[in-house]
Amino acid sequence: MPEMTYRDAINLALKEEMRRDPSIVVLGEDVALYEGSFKVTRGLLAEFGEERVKDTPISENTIIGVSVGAAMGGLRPVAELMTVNFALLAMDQIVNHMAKIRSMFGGQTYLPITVRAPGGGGSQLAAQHSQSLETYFMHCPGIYVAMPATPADAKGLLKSCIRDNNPVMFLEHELLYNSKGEVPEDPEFLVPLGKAAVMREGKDLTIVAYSRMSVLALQAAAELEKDGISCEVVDLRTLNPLDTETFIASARRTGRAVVVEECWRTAGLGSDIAFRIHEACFDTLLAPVRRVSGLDVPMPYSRKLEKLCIPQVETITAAVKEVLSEKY
Amino acid sequence: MPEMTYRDAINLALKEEMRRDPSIVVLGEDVALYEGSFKVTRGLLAEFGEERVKDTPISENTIIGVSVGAAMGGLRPVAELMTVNFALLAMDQIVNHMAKIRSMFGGQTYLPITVRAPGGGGSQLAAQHSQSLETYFMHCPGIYVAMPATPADAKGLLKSCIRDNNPVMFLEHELLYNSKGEVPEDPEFLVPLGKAAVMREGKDLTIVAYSRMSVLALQAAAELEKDGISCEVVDLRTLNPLDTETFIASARRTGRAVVVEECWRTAGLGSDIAFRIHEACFDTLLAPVRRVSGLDVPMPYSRKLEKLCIPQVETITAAVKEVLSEKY
Amino acid sequence: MDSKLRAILPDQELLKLYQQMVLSREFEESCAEQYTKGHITGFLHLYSGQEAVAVGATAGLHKDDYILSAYREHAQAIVRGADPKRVMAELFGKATGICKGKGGSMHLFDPGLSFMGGYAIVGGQFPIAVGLAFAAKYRKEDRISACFFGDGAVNQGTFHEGLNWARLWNLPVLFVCENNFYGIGTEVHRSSALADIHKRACGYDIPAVRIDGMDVMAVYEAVKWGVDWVRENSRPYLIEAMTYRFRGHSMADPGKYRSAAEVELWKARDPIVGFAKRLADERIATGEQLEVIREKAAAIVQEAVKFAEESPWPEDDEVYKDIYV
Amino acid sequence: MDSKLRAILPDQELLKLYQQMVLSREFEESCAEQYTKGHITGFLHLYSGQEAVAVGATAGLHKDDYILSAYREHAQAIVRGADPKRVMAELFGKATGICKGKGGSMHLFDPGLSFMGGYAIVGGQFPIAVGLAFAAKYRKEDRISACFFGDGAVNQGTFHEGLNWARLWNLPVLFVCENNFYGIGTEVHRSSALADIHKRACGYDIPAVRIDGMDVMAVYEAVKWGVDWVRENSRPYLIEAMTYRFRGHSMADPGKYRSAAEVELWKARDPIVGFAKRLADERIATGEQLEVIREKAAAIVQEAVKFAEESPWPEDDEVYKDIYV
Ligand SMILES: Cc1ncc(C[n+]2csc(CCOP(=O)(O)OP(=O)(O)O)c2C)c(N)n1
Ligand SMILES: Cc1ncc(C[n+]2csc(CCOP(=O)(O)OP(=O)(O)O)c2C)c(N)n1
Ligand SMILES: [Mg+2]
Ligand SMILES: [Mg+2]
Repeated sequence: MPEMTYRDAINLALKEEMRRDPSIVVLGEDVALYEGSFKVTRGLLAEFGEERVKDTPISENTIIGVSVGAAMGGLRPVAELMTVNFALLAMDQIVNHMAKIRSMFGGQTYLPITVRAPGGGGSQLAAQHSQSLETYFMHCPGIYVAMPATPADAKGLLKSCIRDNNPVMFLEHELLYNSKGEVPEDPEFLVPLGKAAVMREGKDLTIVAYSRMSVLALQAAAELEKDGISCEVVDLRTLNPLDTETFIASARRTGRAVVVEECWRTAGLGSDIAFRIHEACFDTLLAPVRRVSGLDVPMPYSRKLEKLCIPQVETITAAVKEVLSEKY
Repeated sequence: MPEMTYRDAINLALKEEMRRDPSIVVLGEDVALYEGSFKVTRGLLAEFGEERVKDTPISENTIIGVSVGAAMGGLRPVAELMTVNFALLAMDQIVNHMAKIRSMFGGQTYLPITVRAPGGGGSQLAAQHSQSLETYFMHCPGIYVAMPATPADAKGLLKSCIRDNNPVMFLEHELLYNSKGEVPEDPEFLVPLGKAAVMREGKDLTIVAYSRMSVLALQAAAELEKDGISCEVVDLRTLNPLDTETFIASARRTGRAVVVEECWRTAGLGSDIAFRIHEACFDTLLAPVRRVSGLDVPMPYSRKLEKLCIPQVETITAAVKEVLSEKY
Repeated sequence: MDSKLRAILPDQELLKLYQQMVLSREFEESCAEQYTKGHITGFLHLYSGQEAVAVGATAGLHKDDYILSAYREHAQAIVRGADPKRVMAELFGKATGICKGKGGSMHLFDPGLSFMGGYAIVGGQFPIAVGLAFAAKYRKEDRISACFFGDGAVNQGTFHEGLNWARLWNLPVLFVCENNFYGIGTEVHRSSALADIHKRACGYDIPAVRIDGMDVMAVYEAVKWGVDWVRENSRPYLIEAMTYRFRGHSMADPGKYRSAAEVELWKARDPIVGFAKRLADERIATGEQLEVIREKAAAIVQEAVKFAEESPWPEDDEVYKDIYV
Repeated sequence: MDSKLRAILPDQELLKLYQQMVLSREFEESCAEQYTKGHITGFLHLYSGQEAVAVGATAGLHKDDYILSAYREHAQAIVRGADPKRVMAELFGKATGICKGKGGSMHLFDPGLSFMGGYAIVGGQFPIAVGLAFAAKYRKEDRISACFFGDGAVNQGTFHEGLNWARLWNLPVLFVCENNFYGIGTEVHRSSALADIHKRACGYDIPAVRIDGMDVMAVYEAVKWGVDWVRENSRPYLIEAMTYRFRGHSMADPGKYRSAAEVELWKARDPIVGFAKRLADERIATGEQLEVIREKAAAIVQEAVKFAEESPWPEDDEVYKDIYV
């Protein structure tokens, strides 16, 4: 299998799907001529032309709304929000429209839309450009949410999202774009929505994470192994549909769990994951589930402060050790 | 103490505060001449004039943005979003601006804004008009969230919100407007932000709820008493600041808890409440915390279906009985 | 405006316009009654008074042209061909409703009729209409997208973004503003800096016109012209139809912000009465013939109510259906 | 434009404008260097080439008039009076920064100077500027609100909503579009149906003018006139200043979407070089005197870098401060 970056894996998925299905169009701010702010859409304009690869005005709500209309009209739009922070300008079309149109119209239409949006913190982009908004999308019924952690999953999941007939928020992590991994060449390689991945098996404790946090969790697990601690790492891959079964089974086996989320802690999605473990493993848990989360603060610019706000490998290892030290 | 409706209690709070402080202005769609879509701002235009009570265009994002600017410029805006569903058009100004401006500018300004918004389901208003979006606001650091359940709290909390120097989302429940209760006349009667209310004491189980769900929880507790079940009902009153102490103390005492939320279940704020109980009462809980939540569906119009989507008194009593029946 | 009706359309077509306006009115007035009885719940926004716009415009559009509207859209749907029975059943929340009872009054939808929905978020339909036009153009279909909206809706960002986008991409969108002078209780000059809505199109290089929205023939002719122009040029066009709602904003609104004199003035311009007079004056139909049309319309509406009453409620398990594919 | 400089402003004021443009340029070019060294991180958007706008406009505004801008706002802040040392420290993320290192390059703010912020959400500043103008009017303060934005920002809904609102409430807002022809890599005619931004004001009954944004005196005079007009009439006004950024959109952008010829053409119109020539031609300053000004500016910037380098990082507990009052 060839190695490629997360960025290139997404790029390849886009190209493969566009080659396969002429009803796919890509639209967004600077996605065509400029080839994307993070260069994810490189080569698309050249290969598919301006009919199918379309620069848009800076009008996020309308980017989503046009995608909704285009989907109802028979296309498969893949919209890029330059970053997920700008999804806040489009919440009306995402939550009030994209997520509801199918059901409020009695199932008479469907919206095969993929909305790609990079996000996450760690690049000193300050409060308005460093958000992790996945809880907002996971909380909203009617849209799926995918958050790949590896290049292979990025490719396989994006292809599944594009082929799926439901609207999906496909959330990429800005700090993963340059990460590398093996990616299957088969153009029919797909990663199904709703299936978590056990990235690493272990017996002492289960770490549940997603996106970049899964990468950190793996690193933490490797660190912990040196201390003789064996962690299982479950990467959720999609937040909706959520593969509850896999992480519950794991937590049942290990008896202890740490949930890692990059988003704000209060009412963050990690509390739902933790709650499900509590609910399903009440009789077998050896210690309370612990959450490692982003701090409840607007992200400060200064790199010194920013680092404190985002879970780090050391935050995870410390949490794991604490959970393991608890005796009830 | 005089009895009055939740609507009138809010109206009175607005009038008392406006009389007290000339820097308070009220703005929103149809709040002046029409006296509010739910008639909450009745009499304001007549008493305070069009300088202070202002109808706006249907431009929700700008309603919040203008409030942000006005607050920076020395006013105390009280903005009404006609319903909380329209907050989705204003998420950019709420989350990217109102919540972040103070911290991203290093504390050099503050935003004494109160955003009033009615919400909740139960009136057959269908998918786009029946949402309970409190999780979105609770999840966002930098804004407070108040959700009163009773007329007295509605008055006392709103006055505290208006006097507070932080931006607050004050979320009213449409089905509570006509509910009645005793309300202190004292114009200095304030309910502090961040203090939950034990609405009813009990020893078998703790129900944690907010807004209309607290009212249902009280009714459920009364029903359950007939079966000899003694429930403590904790009304959160504000979701941020969150009075974790009160409900934890209660759950520690009773050993069992049910959390009731009207919002969607997946990644709903109730999971955070439940998680906090799990975390703090791991050694004393007799059964897993149970959540009673809105269904994970866009609200259907038909009253027959709608009823299934919103927690009812019977859903709560059933959940309580189930938790009490569990043996570990 | 002054040309003879027969010079514009054959008798049968003219009578069809009349029939559609009357049916719309009968339907809406019956809804009011059913709401009072508690059979229809939620928000109910009636179209009485504005019939000339939906009827004239639908006649001017091609059958496959997309139509999108807001929450005051019963007439739009019925005139397009939706079965009044299934529309009424929808308003009752019954399983036989046009959206299985899931949408209600504000969310009618019938893709078979290219009726692409009623939307309850003011301004929500703008980008969706633009997207449908884009899809049509991309797929080289001979259809345009007609987007109806109110005078209050033009101050939403989506109006601006949608107009700019439609012109930038040169998409076939016909924007139709139903200016009834009020957004709930706020008069148009109290919400718009420039109350002449059609003039707002200037900022996007989109041609626009203001027309009499109480005259079904004026609407028909303007829309027909607009539809041809949009088709030929594959570019957006905007029509502002001046009209009036005879009732409050919704059933909950007593409408006190309008003077009785103002309402009377407009009621004197009732589009149905005016058109009936012209039809009689130009001897296209006698008063009796028109009354027969009205009676038949009333019967259709009665039948619709009966159908809705007798229809079953949705099954409980519908709650989880139709969300994901 | 052709009138003699001295007829417009006294020598000292003219030289101050020159000094401010040069200081801005020196500051920005130094930022580029510090970014390359890794001292400045995150997004860095430089203003080189556009100096005439900030400098001319600030000179035309009254001292207490509010200024709001986007993320390309270093020069706006410094010209308004912000200490270059504290601005540079902010960019370094140091505790001595103008926002304690919490805002960074895109979020400078100094209420003491009525500099009400750099905003990183395109279009985010429109409603805030309107709200500040409302507060000023409500409190009967003699100040207006000046809102700077780019050509790309005009397609956000907030532009439309803000203009409508400002005119509807008759608020003293001066909208200043810095049209540098590009929003990142997208040329203005590829994002705007009507690329003449000032013409978009027609839809709101707001007067507007297009000016040469490479000529500091043209900007000064137009803004001064606009400020007077806005004050007198308590109504919004819009100025479109045609300008150009000499660098890429941000430090991450090599700017390949612009031809070398195009960039050269604009560099030949460098606002600093042009103004220097006029100052010399009209014998307001000699070349040597101007060079002294440049050297002093460079020294100020060097000092700022030194200050930033030597400043302490914020304490860890700052993370939880300044969120709530
Ligand atoms: C985004 C949003 N804001 C506010 C409302 C509440 N609302 C419903 S209808 C309406 C007035 C709309 O007026 P107009 O566009 O003129 O349409 P009309 O009712 O006159 O047909 C308002 C403010 C809404 N439904 N959606
Ligand atoms: C809401 C939002 N969408 C997209 C972006 C990404 N973005 C940053 S700057 C920019 C271009 C803005 O262009 P313009 O307004 O012309 O300003 P300029 O950079 O030319 O000064 C874009 C799209 C953003 N910051 N905010
Ligand atoms: Mg109207
Ligand atoms: Mg620009």
